[in-house]
This record gives sequence, C-alpha cells and structure tokens, in this order.
Amino acid sequence: MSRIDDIDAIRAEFPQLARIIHGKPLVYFDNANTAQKPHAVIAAVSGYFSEHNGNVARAVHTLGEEATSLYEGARDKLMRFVGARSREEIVLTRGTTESINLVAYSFLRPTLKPGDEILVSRMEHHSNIVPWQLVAAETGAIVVPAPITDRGELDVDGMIALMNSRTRLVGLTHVSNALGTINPIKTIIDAAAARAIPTLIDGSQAAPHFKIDVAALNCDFYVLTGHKLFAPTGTGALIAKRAHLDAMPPFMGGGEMIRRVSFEGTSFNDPPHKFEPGTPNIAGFIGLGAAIDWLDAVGMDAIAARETHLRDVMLSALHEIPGLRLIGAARERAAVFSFVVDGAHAHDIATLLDQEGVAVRSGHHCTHPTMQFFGLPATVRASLSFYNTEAEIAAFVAALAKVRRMLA
Amino acid sequence: MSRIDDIDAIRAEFPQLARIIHGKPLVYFDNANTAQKPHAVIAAVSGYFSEHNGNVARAVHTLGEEATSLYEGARDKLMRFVGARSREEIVLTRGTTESINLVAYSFLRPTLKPGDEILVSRMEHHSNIVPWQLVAAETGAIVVPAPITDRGELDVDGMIALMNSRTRLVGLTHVSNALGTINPIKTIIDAAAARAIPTLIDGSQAAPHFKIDVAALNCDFYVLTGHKLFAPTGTGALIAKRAHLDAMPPFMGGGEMIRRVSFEGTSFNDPPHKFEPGTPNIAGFIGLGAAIDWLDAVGMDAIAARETHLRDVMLSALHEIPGLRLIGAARERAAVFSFVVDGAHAHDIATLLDQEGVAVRSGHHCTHPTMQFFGLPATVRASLSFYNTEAEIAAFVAALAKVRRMLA
Amino acid sequence: MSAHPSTLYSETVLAHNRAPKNCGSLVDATHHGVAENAMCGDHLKLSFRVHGNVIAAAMFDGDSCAITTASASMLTEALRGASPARIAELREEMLMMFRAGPLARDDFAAFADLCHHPARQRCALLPFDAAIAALQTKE
Amino acid sequence: MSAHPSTLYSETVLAHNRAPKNCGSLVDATHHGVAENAMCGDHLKLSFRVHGNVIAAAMFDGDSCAITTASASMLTEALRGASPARIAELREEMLMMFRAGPLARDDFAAFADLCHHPARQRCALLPFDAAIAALQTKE
Ligand SMILES: Cc1ncc(COP(=O)(O)O)c(C=O)c1O
Ligand SMILES: Cc1ncc(COP(=O)(O)O)c(C=O)c1O
Repeated sequence: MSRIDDIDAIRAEFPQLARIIHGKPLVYFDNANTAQKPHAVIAAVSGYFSEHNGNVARAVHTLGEEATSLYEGARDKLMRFVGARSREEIVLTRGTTESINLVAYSFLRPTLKPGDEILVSRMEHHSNIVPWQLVAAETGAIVVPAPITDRGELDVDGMIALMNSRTRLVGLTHVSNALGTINPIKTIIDAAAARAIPTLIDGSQAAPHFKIDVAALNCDFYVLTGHKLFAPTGTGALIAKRAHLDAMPPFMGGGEMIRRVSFEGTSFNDPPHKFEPGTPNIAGFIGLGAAIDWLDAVGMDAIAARETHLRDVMLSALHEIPGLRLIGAARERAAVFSFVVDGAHAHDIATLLDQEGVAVRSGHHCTHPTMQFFGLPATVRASLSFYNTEAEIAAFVAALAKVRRMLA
Repeated sequence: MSRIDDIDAIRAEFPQLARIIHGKPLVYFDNANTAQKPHAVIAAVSGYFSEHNGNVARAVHTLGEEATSLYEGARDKLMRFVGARSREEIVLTRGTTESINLVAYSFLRPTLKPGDEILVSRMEHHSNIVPWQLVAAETGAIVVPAPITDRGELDVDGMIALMNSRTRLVGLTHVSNALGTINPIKTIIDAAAARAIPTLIDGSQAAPHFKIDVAALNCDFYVLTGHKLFAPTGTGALIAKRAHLDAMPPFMGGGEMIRRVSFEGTSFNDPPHKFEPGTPNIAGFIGLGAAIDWLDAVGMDAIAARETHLRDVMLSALHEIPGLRLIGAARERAAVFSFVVDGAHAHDIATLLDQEGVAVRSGHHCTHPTMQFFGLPATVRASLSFYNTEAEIAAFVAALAKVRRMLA
Repeated sequence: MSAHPSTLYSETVLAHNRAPKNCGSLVDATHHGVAENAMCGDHLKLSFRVHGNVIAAAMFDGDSCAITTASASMLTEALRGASPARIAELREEMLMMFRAGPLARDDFAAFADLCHHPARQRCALLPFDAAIAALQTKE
Repeated sequence: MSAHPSTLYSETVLAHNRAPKNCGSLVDATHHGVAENAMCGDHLKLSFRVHGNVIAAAMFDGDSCAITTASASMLTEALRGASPARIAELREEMLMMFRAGPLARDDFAAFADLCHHPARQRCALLPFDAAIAALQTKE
C-alpha cells in the first residue's frame, strides 16, 4: 500500500485544505495556478528563519554554512528529481518566467539575426511567448506559432514542417495549463535535434504530476516553477545542457555571479552561479528541497496514478453537465479542464463557486493565443491535484448546478 | 519610553538570537550581510502558507484575493516606509541586484551610445558596478569610477567634477557595506539634477538603519533589498519616478506584465506591473510587509538612536585593540566596521570567532574595487543592528583576543 | 479579508443582469466609447447623446459578466439627464466605496461588497471607463 | 549541520601555520603554478622540480590563511619523492574526505573537519590547484 492510499492522512498534511470558505469546506481546484504546501514545506521555511537564517555562499560562520548547505542541498534534490546529469546544469531562478527570459537574453539574443525564427506552439503560456517576442523585436527575428487542432492537441506534423534552417529554437509546453493537453514532446525534441535546433520545454504543468527525466528527454532546456510543485512562489529552475551554460554570457550582473570585479574588467563565475545574481530566495528554495523530499516519499508514480483516476472521474462528471462545453479534448491529458457554460460568464461562475467554497480560475489563463484560437475571451478552469477527492468532485458539480440556477 | 529600551523583550522577538553556536550564545554581527527576522515576519510567512496560500492577481476566488491584498498591501507599506509619492512607483523585485539590472537593461541600454558614461563611486557593491559594465560592454559606453579618500569617504568634488554631458547616470551607495561610510547623497543628487543627469541610490545598507524619504531626496531611482530589512531574502524594490517607469520598455516578459498577447503584437501593462514578470515571491513580500509594520511600531528614529550609541561603543572598543587596523574612518558612519589584524588572516579570524559563537563576515564583501583601493585582499567585517548589545560587544572583544592567541 | 458570505450577487444585481436597461445601440449618439477588461477579455461599448450640457440618452452593448452588465445598466440609467461631468464624479464615488464601504446616498450601493472582491472591481468600473472614453472620442 | 565544536584548527594545522615547511622560492624549479581563492583574494604560488618521473622538491609562497598555509606545507612535504600523477590522486582523496569523512590512511586527516566547513574547503584545495596548474605550465 502506498502512502497515498490513506488520502485523509495526506490531506491532513496540507493545513490549507482544512479551510472553511464562506462557511463551506474549501474545494481547491486551482492547482494549475498554484499548489498548496504540505506542513513539511512550511516547517522547513520557518525552521530556516528561526534556526539557520544566514546568507548563502558569503560567510564562513555556522549560520552562513548551514544556509548554504540547505540551499545547495535543494539544488541536488532537484537535480535528482528531474534526472539531470549534474548539479551545474541546475540554475535556480524565480520561476519559469525568469528561466525563459534567461534563455532568451543569454542564449538567443547575442546571436539572433533578422529573419531568424523562434518556433513555439499556439498553446503556450505567455511566459513562453513574450520573452521571445521581446528579443525578436530587438533583433528582427520572428516568433512563429505552430498550429494546434480543434481537439487542443499539437499538430505535430505541422510543427515539424515549420522547422527550417532559420529556426533558432523550438519552445513547447510539456502540459498545457489552459487545456490540460500532454504534448508528445519527445517527438518534437527528436525532430528538432535531427535538424540541430535547440529545444526548450516548459515543464511548469508537468513536473507536479509525473516523473520527469530530462537526460532521457535530451532537450536543451527544461524549465519549471516551484510554486506549482508544492513549494513557495519565487522559486524555479532552468535545467540546461552544460555546454550551453558554459557558452552563454551572463544575464544579470552582481553578487555571487562574478569571480573578480575591477573597473578595468570583470570575470565571471562558473555555471550555475554565473546565472544567479544577488541574494536568492533562500527560504523558498529550502522549501523546494522539502517539497521534493515529500514528493519522493509519496512517490511520483503513485501521484500520477491517483491523478489519472481523478481525471477520469472528473471528465465523466463534466460530460454529464448539460450546457457545459469542455475546451480541448486531447487524448493525452492531465486533470486540468477548461470549460464554458451557456448563459453564464466565466467570472460570474468563478466568484459564485467561491461562495460555495470551490476555488477555480476564470479568465484567459495567460494564454491569449489559445483563447483566440477557440474564439473565447475566457474560460473557467478546474485543475486537480492528487490531494483532491471524488467527494470534492461531487461538491463541485453540485455547486456548479446551484450557481447556474442563480444566474438563470 | 520607546519599546526599544526593553532590549531583552525586543531580542526575544528574534528566535534566532537565542541560538547556541558551538556551545556559546550567538553574537550575530553579520547584519550587513543579512538581518535576522522577528517572529512577526516568520508568522506572517507561515500564516500565508497555512491560511491564505493562493496566487496573486490571477484568481477571483477568496484565496487569490487574500493573497493579492496581502501582497499589494506590502507595496503600500513600502511606499509609506520610504516616502514614495505613489504605489505605482514601487516595483517589487528579487532584491537590490535585480533592481539595478532592471534600470541598466530597461532605462539605460536602449539609448546608450559609445562613449556615454555611467558614473559610480569606487566604494560600490559589485551589484552597482557589474550591471552597468554589462550594458556598457554591449553599447560601447564606459563605467567611470569616482574617487574616494583614504578615510573611505566619497570625494564629493571629485565625483561632481566627473559629471559631464556624456554622463548618462550617476550611481551611488547610500551607506557603504564594506566601510560603513554614510555618503552625502543629497549633495550628489542635487549636483546631478542640476546637470539633468539621473541618479540611482543603492539604499541596501541605509533602509535598515534610519528613515528614508525618497520624495525629499528627489533621486530618480532608489533601490533596496528586503533581507537586510528583517524580511525574507528574494524580496526588494526599485523605487522610481513614475515618468521613467512609463517611458521604460519592459525588461522580462511573461505573466502579469502584459495586457494582451498575440503573435501579431503584444501590449504591456502599466507600471509597476509592467516590470513584474511571472509569479512573484508572495510569501517573501508578505514577510516584508510584516517587517515594515514591525519597524514602524518600534520606530526608525529609536532604532537609529540606539545604533548610533552601539556604533560609538564598538568604535571605542576597536580603537583599544592593539594590532587591529580599521579600514575606513568616515566621519559619518553606520555601525559597520571592516578591519584587519596583524599576523592573522581574515578567514581564520572569522572561522575561529565562529567557534566562540561570534558571526562576522570575512572576505571582499562584494566590493573588489574598494578592497583594491585599500590594497587588501580581504577584511573582517563586524556589522551591528539595533538588537545587538554592549554585552555582545564585550563578548566579541574577548573572543577576538582569544582567537589571536590561538593564531599567534 | 475574512471569508464572509458575499452580498455581491444581490437580487438587484441579478435582476439588472437578467433584464438590463439601455442595452443595444443608440441612434443619434454623439459619443461612443469602448473599454476592455484585460482579466477576462470582456469588451464593453457605451454611447450617449448630449444636448446642451445634458446627456439625453445612454446605451451599452457587449457580452459581459453579471457585474459589468448590471453596472452598465445602472450607469446608463443614472446618466440620463445628468451632465457629462457627472461620469467622473460617479466613478470617483465608486472608488471611494471600494475603499471605505457604501456611501450615504449612492445609486451603486449594490456594488458595496466589491471592497471584498478587489479582483472584480474592474468589472464594475468597465462601463465608467467606456463612458470616459466616449467623452474623449466624439463622433 | 549541527554546530559541534570544530577540530579544524588542530594543533597540527596551527603548528604547520606557525612554521610552514617548504615556504619560499625554489631554485631550479621545472614547474610553477598559481591558484587564487575568489572568496578572499588569496594567491598561492607553488613550484617543483621534476627529475625523471619524480618530484625532487616542492615549495610554495603566498600570504594565505592558516588552512591554506598548512595545506601547502603538508602538500609540498607529501610530494617530495612522489610522481607528478600523485597530485591529482591526493586532490581526489581530499574531496572524498570532504564528502565522506577521514580516509583510513590519509596524510591530510587534519582537514577532515572541513566537511563541516564547506566555505573553507577551497582554502585547503588551493595548493593542490596551484600544483595542478604547475603541471600544465612548464617553464
Ligand atoms: C550596498 C549593497 N548593494 C547591493 C547589495 C546586494 O543585495 P542583494 O544581494 O540582496 O541583491 C548589498 C548586499 O549584499 C549591499 O550591501
Ligand atoms: C505552462 C506555464 N508556463 C509558465 C508559467 C509561469 O510560471 P511562473 O509565473 O511561476 O513564472 C505557468 C504558470 O503560470 C504555466 O502554467
């Protein structure tokens, strides 16, 4: 028996899940936005503040050494968690958004030329579009959108057909935060590699749900964000092939990213520190280390299995609701569901569901181009995690029915 | 009577200060590196995780709204704390280092030309040198060092004499982290303003010690870092005149910094959000809000008065130690002291003081040019905060004597 | 901050949403304005006709959430017979209510609970912003 | 992680620091190397003379902390009579000791406590890095 089979015990480790909202028990279905944190993470953060609070990499005293070993320990844990080859490949960032900007500024920008292309899918989060647009605008390069299908799946052949000698990078989300689609990233990575085009995979929505193995994927860059992985916000990583990190110039200057500074010339530290300017979010990364330990103890495979089950239960439930239209019908999907409801606006549904204790997100989910593709300004999104239950799905369905009666 | 007069009660609010290191009570004299956190900050952080954990600016449900109002509340508190004119002037960043890089990339880089000059003092932290060097290297501009004196004071006339029609920005630290010098920033800001040169003040080491009034200072940019201000690491701010923020292009792309994204063109949000890409360090900023409330309750003037007293006691104590040479003898100074000791290496002193429970920093303090100026590879630095005591100063002096006997 | 039961979707708001006043397009409009809610992509058009210094009629159009629809319905009602300067005053009163709670005499008291829903305040302001845009873009 | 009393500044280390062996410059050196510790700015020079495949003599120079000085003193002693390949082996053993504690037979056991002082490990490694640099830059 896996620990996850005792779901009440698992839930008891997440203090937030016991909250009462407007007199109702919280049903937290906004996990794709940010995940709740287990006690172990909260305790690691406050333990650092009350016991070991010191700065990293700078002081030889006990507190400094404790803080450094906790912080660097998180890097080691993350390295193992995603199957990276070495700790030098793990650059700790504020999150996915910063990771992608780092690649845009340091990897692409110095050599981008007019007419160069950056190929991304039409189902990317803004964070995997706008950084490319910024460096493209500066250099005359172009951001090219790869097509998706009416099911909300990647048009794999369409994307591969767009790869050409001007393509300087292929960016693709592992799992779509708006549609739940799990993309066949290995096919795209291999197709790009065959054409010597580097790949960046946005793993924000994948890492919390199943085991990642970046070495086997063989992508050039894999990015993720800690807060969806049950750790504090303001933490994340860029996992990159060492050769790229060695070749890339630094992005931001200052703090521990240097080796020696003078007004005549400055030399830089080795990766990953070269890309970690200033004092990092130490408590946050200590929390990320604790989150990974916690996930390892529960087991990513057990988590994935439970989420697959919850996904299927939720999918059947949604199919039975008249007037509810699911957006995206990918065959490979996570437990993330976007939908619209006849005669009811997404924001009204979300606010009124909240009155029933149900937290969902409404809006464009930072994916305007995906919404444009489906001709919608906004959807309601319910996104589940392993700690959710079938009873919560039933409560959600009942609350939605009540909300629709109110708005009718 | 001010709350600070009951120093035992104040100290009891900092759990870390009760720590025993190698069997000795901790004497924490590394405050210029990072400050300890009061209970109020630790509780605000864990309270957010256990009660209000949600993402900001994105969700209409209760948790999202609670998180947003706590996070945006921290911006308001910071605005009042530093005397800014409006909340739109407060860009929340990871810290001083990121704040300065943001100004370098978004304010200066787009218009820097070969031969343009960025004028900074020779006593800056690397974070106020290297970002300018990076954009200068790209554009052909030059980073010009302004002279300092043997006392470790700014050569004010020397700096003003270097301002000319090619000077695009003047950067100056409010208080030197290596020497403790408090700079006459108002004189420099006014001199620069008279020549229409924008100014950036690095307030990292000032904000924790005395009241800041950015509106009265009238600098263009003021930057600070939360972790020296008794808040978590990974928090900080760029406080900038609104007109600059309006005119500056965004730095990093993604997340809430956009208004509308499409592959045909993207439009950006208003300041400050335009400069806050991706999910921020929410818990950290909630901690920063709590730290500011705490500081307001104790009173910055009471804090400054106590620190002036501790500074004087420490200065007399250091003057009496034979073979100890203070680096920097500024007439206006904070309770930050760099020194070297005959026949003993800075690192050995720091490690051995740690054996006695005393935490100090040794090294170059991220100020290579300052160290080069004094012809030293490294110093020992003892930096005090209001929660330190005269008894701790005595313990430090005794420990230093013991360490020197060991190394003799 | 506390998760009290919300009064946002009051009968007043729901009724305006079900049967909004002044919904459609105004013939002979002298002013047209549009505003967009970045959070959900909603667009709202608002037009009015000014005679002398008085708004003779106002109408709105758009596929919006209940809060925006009810606010537009009430605003277009409130504007009839008012001077154009009233738009900015009403918007200011709404903002004050978000900060300080319902005002003594306020047509828009139905939105008082928005002080607990900062993320939805923009929805209620959208018609005001469209009206202010209309003041600027005269046809 | 626990703040146990440190054994880093043992009598062995302090004695080597007070009266280091092989400190000064070596006449007839065949190899010279320098290494720098970015954290404190320390520079260390190390030279040796190789005859056949054996290090006949080694000396070091520099104004360093006690850990670096003691390490340089012990390393130059250990190298006398050894083959140049021994340098990399000794460095590897030192790194293993930082991870796993003192090795059964180890000349450098005095540095075992560095596993509790990661920030100071670089100090003990500096002479090894200078020696490795020396291997590469033959005069
Ligand atoms: C004067 C000064 N500037 C900048 C910094 C960098 O701050 P942070 O590492 O938080 O970005 C520091 C602290 O290390 C400092 O003392
Ligand atoms: C697919 C995807 N990419 C990127 C992001 C941005 O992550 P962050 O805001 O933590 O940088 C998110 C989450 O919002 C996401 O779901």
